[in-house]
Amino acid sequence: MKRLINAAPSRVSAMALGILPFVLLLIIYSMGSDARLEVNPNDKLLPSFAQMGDAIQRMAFEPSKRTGEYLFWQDTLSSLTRLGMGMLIAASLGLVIGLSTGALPLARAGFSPLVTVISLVPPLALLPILFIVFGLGEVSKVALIAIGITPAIAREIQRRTEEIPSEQIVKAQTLGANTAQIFSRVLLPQLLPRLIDSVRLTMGSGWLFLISAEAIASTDGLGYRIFLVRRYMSMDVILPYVFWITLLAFLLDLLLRLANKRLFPWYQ
Amino acid sequence: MKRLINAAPSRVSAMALGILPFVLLLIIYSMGSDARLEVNPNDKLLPSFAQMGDAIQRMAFEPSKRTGEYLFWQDTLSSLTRLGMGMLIAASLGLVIGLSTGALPLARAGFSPLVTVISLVPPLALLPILFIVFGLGEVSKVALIAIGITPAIAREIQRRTEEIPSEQIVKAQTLGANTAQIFSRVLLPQLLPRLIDSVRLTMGSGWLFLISAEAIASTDGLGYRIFLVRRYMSMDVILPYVFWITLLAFLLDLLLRLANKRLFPWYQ
Amino acid sequence: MIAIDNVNKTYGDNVVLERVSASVQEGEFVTLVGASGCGKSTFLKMLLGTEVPSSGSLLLDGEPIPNEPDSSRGIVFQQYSVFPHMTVLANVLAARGFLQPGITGRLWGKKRAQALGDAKALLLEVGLEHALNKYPHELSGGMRQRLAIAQALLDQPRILLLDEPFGALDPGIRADMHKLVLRLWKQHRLTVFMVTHDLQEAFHLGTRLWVFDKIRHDPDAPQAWGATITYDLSVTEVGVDEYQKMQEDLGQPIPPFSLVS
Amino acid sequence: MIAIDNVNKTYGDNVVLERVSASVQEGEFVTLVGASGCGKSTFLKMLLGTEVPSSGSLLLDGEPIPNEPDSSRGIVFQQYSVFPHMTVLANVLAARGFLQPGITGRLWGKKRAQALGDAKALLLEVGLEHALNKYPHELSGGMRQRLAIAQALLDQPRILLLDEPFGALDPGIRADMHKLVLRLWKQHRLTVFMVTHDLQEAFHLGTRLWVFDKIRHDPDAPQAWGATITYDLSVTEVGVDEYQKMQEDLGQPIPPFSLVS
Amino acid sequence: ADKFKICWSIYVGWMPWALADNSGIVKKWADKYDIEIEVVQINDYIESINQYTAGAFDACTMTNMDALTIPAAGGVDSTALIIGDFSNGNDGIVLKGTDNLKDIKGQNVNLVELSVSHYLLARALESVDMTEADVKVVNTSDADMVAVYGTDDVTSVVTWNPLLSEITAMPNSYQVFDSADIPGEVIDILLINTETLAANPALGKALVGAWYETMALMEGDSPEAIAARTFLAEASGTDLAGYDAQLDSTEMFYTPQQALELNNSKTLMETMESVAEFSFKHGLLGDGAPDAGFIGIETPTGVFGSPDNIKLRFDPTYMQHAADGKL
Ligand SMILES: Nc1ncnc2c1ncn2[C@@H]1O[C@H](COP(=O)(O)OP(=O)(O)OP(=O)(O)O)[C@@H](O)[C@H]1O
Ligand SMILES: Nc1ncnc2c1ncn2[C@@H]1O[C@H](COP(=O)(O)OP(=O)(O)OP(=O)(O)O)[C@@H](O)[C@H]1O
Ligand SMILES: [Mg+2]
Ligand SMILES: [Mg+2]
Repeated sequence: MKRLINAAPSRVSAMALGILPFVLLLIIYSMGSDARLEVNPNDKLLPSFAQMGDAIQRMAFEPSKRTGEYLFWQDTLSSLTRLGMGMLIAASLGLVIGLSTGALPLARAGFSPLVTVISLVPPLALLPILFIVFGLGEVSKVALIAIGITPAIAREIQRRTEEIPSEQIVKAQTLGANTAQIFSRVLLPQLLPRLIDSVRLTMGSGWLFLISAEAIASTDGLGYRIFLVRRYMSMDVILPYVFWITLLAFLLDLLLRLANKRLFPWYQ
Repeated sequence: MKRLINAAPSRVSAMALGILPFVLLLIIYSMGSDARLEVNPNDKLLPSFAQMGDAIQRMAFEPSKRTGEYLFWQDTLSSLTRLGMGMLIAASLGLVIGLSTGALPLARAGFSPLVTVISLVPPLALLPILFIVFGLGEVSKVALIAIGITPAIAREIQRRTEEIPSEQIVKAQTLGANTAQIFSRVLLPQLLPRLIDSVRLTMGSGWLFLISAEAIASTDGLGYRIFLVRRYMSMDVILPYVFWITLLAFLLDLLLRLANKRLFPWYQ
Repeated sequence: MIAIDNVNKTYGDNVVLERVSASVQEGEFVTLVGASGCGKSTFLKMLLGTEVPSSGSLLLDGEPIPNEPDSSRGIVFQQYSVFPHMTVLANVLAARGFLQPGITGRLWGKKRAQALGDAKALLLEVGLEHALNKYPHELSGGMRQRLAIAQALLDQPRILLLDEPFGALDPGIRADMHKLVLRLWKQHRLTVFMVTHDLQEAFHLGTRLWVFDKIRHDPDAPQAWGATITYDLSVTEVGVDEYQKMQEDLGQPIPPFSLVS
Repeated sequence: MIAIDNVNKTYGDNVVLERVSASVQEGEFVTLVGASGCGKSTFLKMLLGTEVPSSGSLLLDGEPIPNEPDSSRGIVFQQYSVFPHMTVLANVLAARGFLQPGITGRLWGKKRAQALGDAKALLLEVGLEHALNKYPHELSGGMRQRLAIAQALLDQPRILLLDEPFGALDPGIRADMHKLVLRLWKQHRLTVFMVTHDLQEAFHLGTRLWVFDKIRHDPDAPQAWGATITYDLSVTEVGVDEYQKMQEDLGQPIPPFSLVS
Repeated sequence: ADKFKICWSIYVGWMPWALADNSGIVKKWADKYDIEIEVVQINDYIESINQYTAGAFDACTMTNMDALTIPAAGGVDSTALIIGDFSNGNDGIVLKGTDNLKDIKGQNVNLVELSVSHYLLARALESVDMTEADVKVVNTSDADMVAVYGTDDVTSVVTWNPLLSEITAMPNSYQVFDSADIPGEVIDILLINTETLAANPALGKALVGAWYETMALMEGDSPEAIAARTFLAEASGTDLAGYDAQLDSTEMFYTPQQALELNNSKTLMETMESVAEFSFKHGLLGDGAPDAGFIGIETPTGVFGSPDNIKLRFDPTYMQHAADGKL
């Protein structure tokens, strides 16, 4: 027998091991669901898979009587648009701020403390002000995401910029580069893949802010729907929506990871 | 003139530059506040500093008429207790999971995919289930923090465990160490400072979950108070509370940073 | 003591080692040289037990070499061979503690006193007696490698494996390390396998020198053939001419005497 | 060309360099040796302009050396001297682009064609003509340093500063690099300052050898006194005896001839 | 044309704004008076009031109590343009395992603190000679009330529909007190900024006109009315039966006459007095408020509180126009 630390499963058994917990979860869920529905057939907490299937069927494949839209897809589109815009703004701002504070001693002195403090403010607590300033339209939802995420990205990019060996900056200068050229040719291209990584890392918080914003002021979106039907505790809608959000988050992450690999072959 | 990238401010001017944006923010705020109060002296959106001072005075230094408690301190104590417990649980669980999946190929095969998926689930959307399972008391608030943070810490610790050079593991084995000893003497002590770092990084999300949980069902806490007085838009209470949360977050971060330096002199 | 019989090692399509055969007696000091990526470290890993031969046999005292590292075979890598979170003394003490059964491998009472004595004696031997309470990051590269060696030797392994242990050190420091290794080798009656890129070092230290190289080469498929031991020399037998030829083969600089004398 | 007059450099209480004076003619190849941490890199940084002397003067053609790096002085560090996100060719082309004014320093049209020709010629010279489209991480350490040198030379700097450029390379690869550097030095009529830990290398390459060391030493306050140039030798004048003495001073190994011949 | 913005949130009595907006009725009336009106749905009720108070909207739907404690207390002089309905069983107190309100003594009561639920609880306790000191109030978000009720440690809740009907449908649950026991005290209104209204009577006319046309459209059993209510049901996340059930416990004023009756009655004044007293006791009128009458409330039957500081007005003018058919 090998020591536990040296015992590696074969590829096939690793796959099986990886799937096992999911299967167990499913089994536990259906047992719990059956048990509760046994006692009270109208129980809403743990709907059966059939009930969830019905709900999806209704939301995704039948047009809404009210608006004629397919709510599920409409929600998905709205949420993804908001999330995408918010993350895009956060990434752009974070890049500009982080790059400046990371590379320019003057910018660091001026803004680094501010960014640190802002990153500690819980943005949810400021929601009312945010809504007043940005109104209640799409802007405020995008703004919440952007405001929540930008400081984290800016700090990460600052750290990453500082990690770029100063040798490279010196070398560029010995080749005659001015500050703008060092930014555009040496720093920026090297930070792009790191920016994507940091977008990946902060995406989870992005979803949180999106759902919170949609819960308060919205007329569609995945978070809106979850909060709307939460009043009736329609877990048969909530659970598939949560599952769908998880899947979307996974796919987005995968996409960014692949993009990084494809676009920046020299990275890692 | 030096290139911008080489221009470094002196220590004093760096300090001045760092304070400048804060001063500007204060000035902008008081101008905005004055302007609104000019128009409507009862305006609640941007209270004057005097109003905020009164509110703090009332909340922190006068016993509440209803309960006789000093609400501000009571809120702070409750919130910090919940946050502390939640982070402690998250850190312990995250450490155990991350250490196992990072060091044991068998554990990695079995749990790494599960942890990845769970880390993508937005916990806020699952709150109803959480309440049913954990009840409405302190447990569910602590649980929300723990559930929200654990996957992030576990993944970080897994990464950090994998980063420990395999040479060390091999070396320990050539010295006769068994798996338990490698865990307790080689891996665990090296991961503790990294655990503290990752607690620091996830503390922001911890605050978010705390505020959300307190907003939903509570009788005290910083998040409770903010969402309660939001009902009548008492920004004169909300803003000092937000400021206080920011300060607490800063102090906690500082504390953990110092602890890391003091306890683990070999780290970095 | 060690019998290597027709060992092959492949990673997928990549044939790394091919038909390696040799036998090594107790107390020999074998130095391994060869081009980068030719499989020297892989060979050492097979001796260590972290890799197994794809075919062929590798026997220690007639038994197959255990397929896990254990305390009979010590190792020093080029880097990361010491525990960064332990002081110098703790690093060496840990080596004794790990021999205990149990979960923590901590030593108590008499055993601890005994281990403390042994550890300090060994650290004196490698010249670290003044740095007992320092952490590895406070040590120079050379001191770190001394510590790694002391740690590896505390439990008296029979075999010591060194994978470019001085590769990251300044030439000035190497000379001292060479003296140390030779002294310890004799004193502890070790069988040593040492990989190095420096032919001078290989000659200076080893009693026996192995050169790893590919005999067959397919320019279209460089991974199709593996390396094997192409020279197996008893160092004392080598003459100046042969040395210089090997040096040129490996592309190493001619010492500067031709320039200055 | 370069006049160094009574230069001192201190960091806070730490006196690194003290009363360094020398003058260097156009076309000299100066090699700098000395113990670790004695201030060789600091000296190079002053020539480069990223550090300024605490007192004393450092003149280039009678003018104070500019206090920022510029294209008159090229540099190659031990590591990180090339841009990891550019291919080999792009790395060298960037050197030309950076001479343009503007924000991106990209080359277009005729200028680009011209630069492309120059870059390829230079890469042929350093033996990288087959790796034009590879990224640095796909190159071996030696190839990476060749690239760094080519990049530094494209803009024809007058002075080339080398800070242990071959410190991380295998001895086998160094010999080739030495040939390359000597060839380029002659061809491009450079003034070279090169820091190395390897005395052999210093002798082999330099026309002039500087040894940095402390003359005064206070055991209670090792930082109180700085290093200066203790030997300033024209290399061709050095005899075998003197060489061996210096070698022992620096603690470097005796070549193995004494063993094998 | 002048542009105006009004906001509403999801609640049975305010849902008609969804219909009014969607069916083009609002646009029709706005065009008639040559103005533009944007109707915005806000998911979170409190946020909608805060937005109105901060000046982002010209009018907003809310209850009489919140109208007093948020905009009026915030210094925004506001007018109740439309009285849409009063809660007639739409808000209720539910206990587990007992149908006797008195058993609430000593329990934890989950409700949205400082909301009409809180007020309802206070009134209920009064009716059995208890005070708030006899129970412990736990602030609980409305969206989670149903989930929370499912846990064992929750034994009593105060909430409104549709949450209320979800909760009473659960086994062993008893509705021991509801707003039908205090008829006409929980009133749903469309609140409008007094200054804006004074400067733009056209806005008032257009809104009132649109509202009563919508009312007419959704009342009754005609296919059009059924379709209209089905639309509203879906917009509020339920079905026709669910929405009709909510309407059953709401005293909708389908005609301006019904609304005027309440608006012009003496009871309104008494109700507002009791609301003001409750609000003052809970510190909702602001720290500067020395007594419950600090903020003046003007009703057709008189003024409660300080006449120098009137911030909340119940003005029947526009509903009267509608009743008179003068729009
Ligand atoms: N775990 C592995 N999986 C696949 N290929 C491997 C693995 N380990 C080593 N190799 C391959 O085996 C070959 C030999 O590697 P090895 O590290 O033994 O060379 P080496 O002689 O030690 O080189 P160096 O002098 O650079 O240390 C290389 O081509 C390497 O890519
Ligand atoms: N920016 C700095 N601030 C403070 N001290 C410094 C700084 N740079 C270098 N030093 C100190 O100056 C001394 C000389 O450093 P330097 O890097 O020049 O030595 P070196 O001769 O190049 O050493 P090595 O051979 O290890 O490269 C060291 O003691 C170092 O700690
Ligand atoms: Mg190797
Ligand atoms: Mg140096």
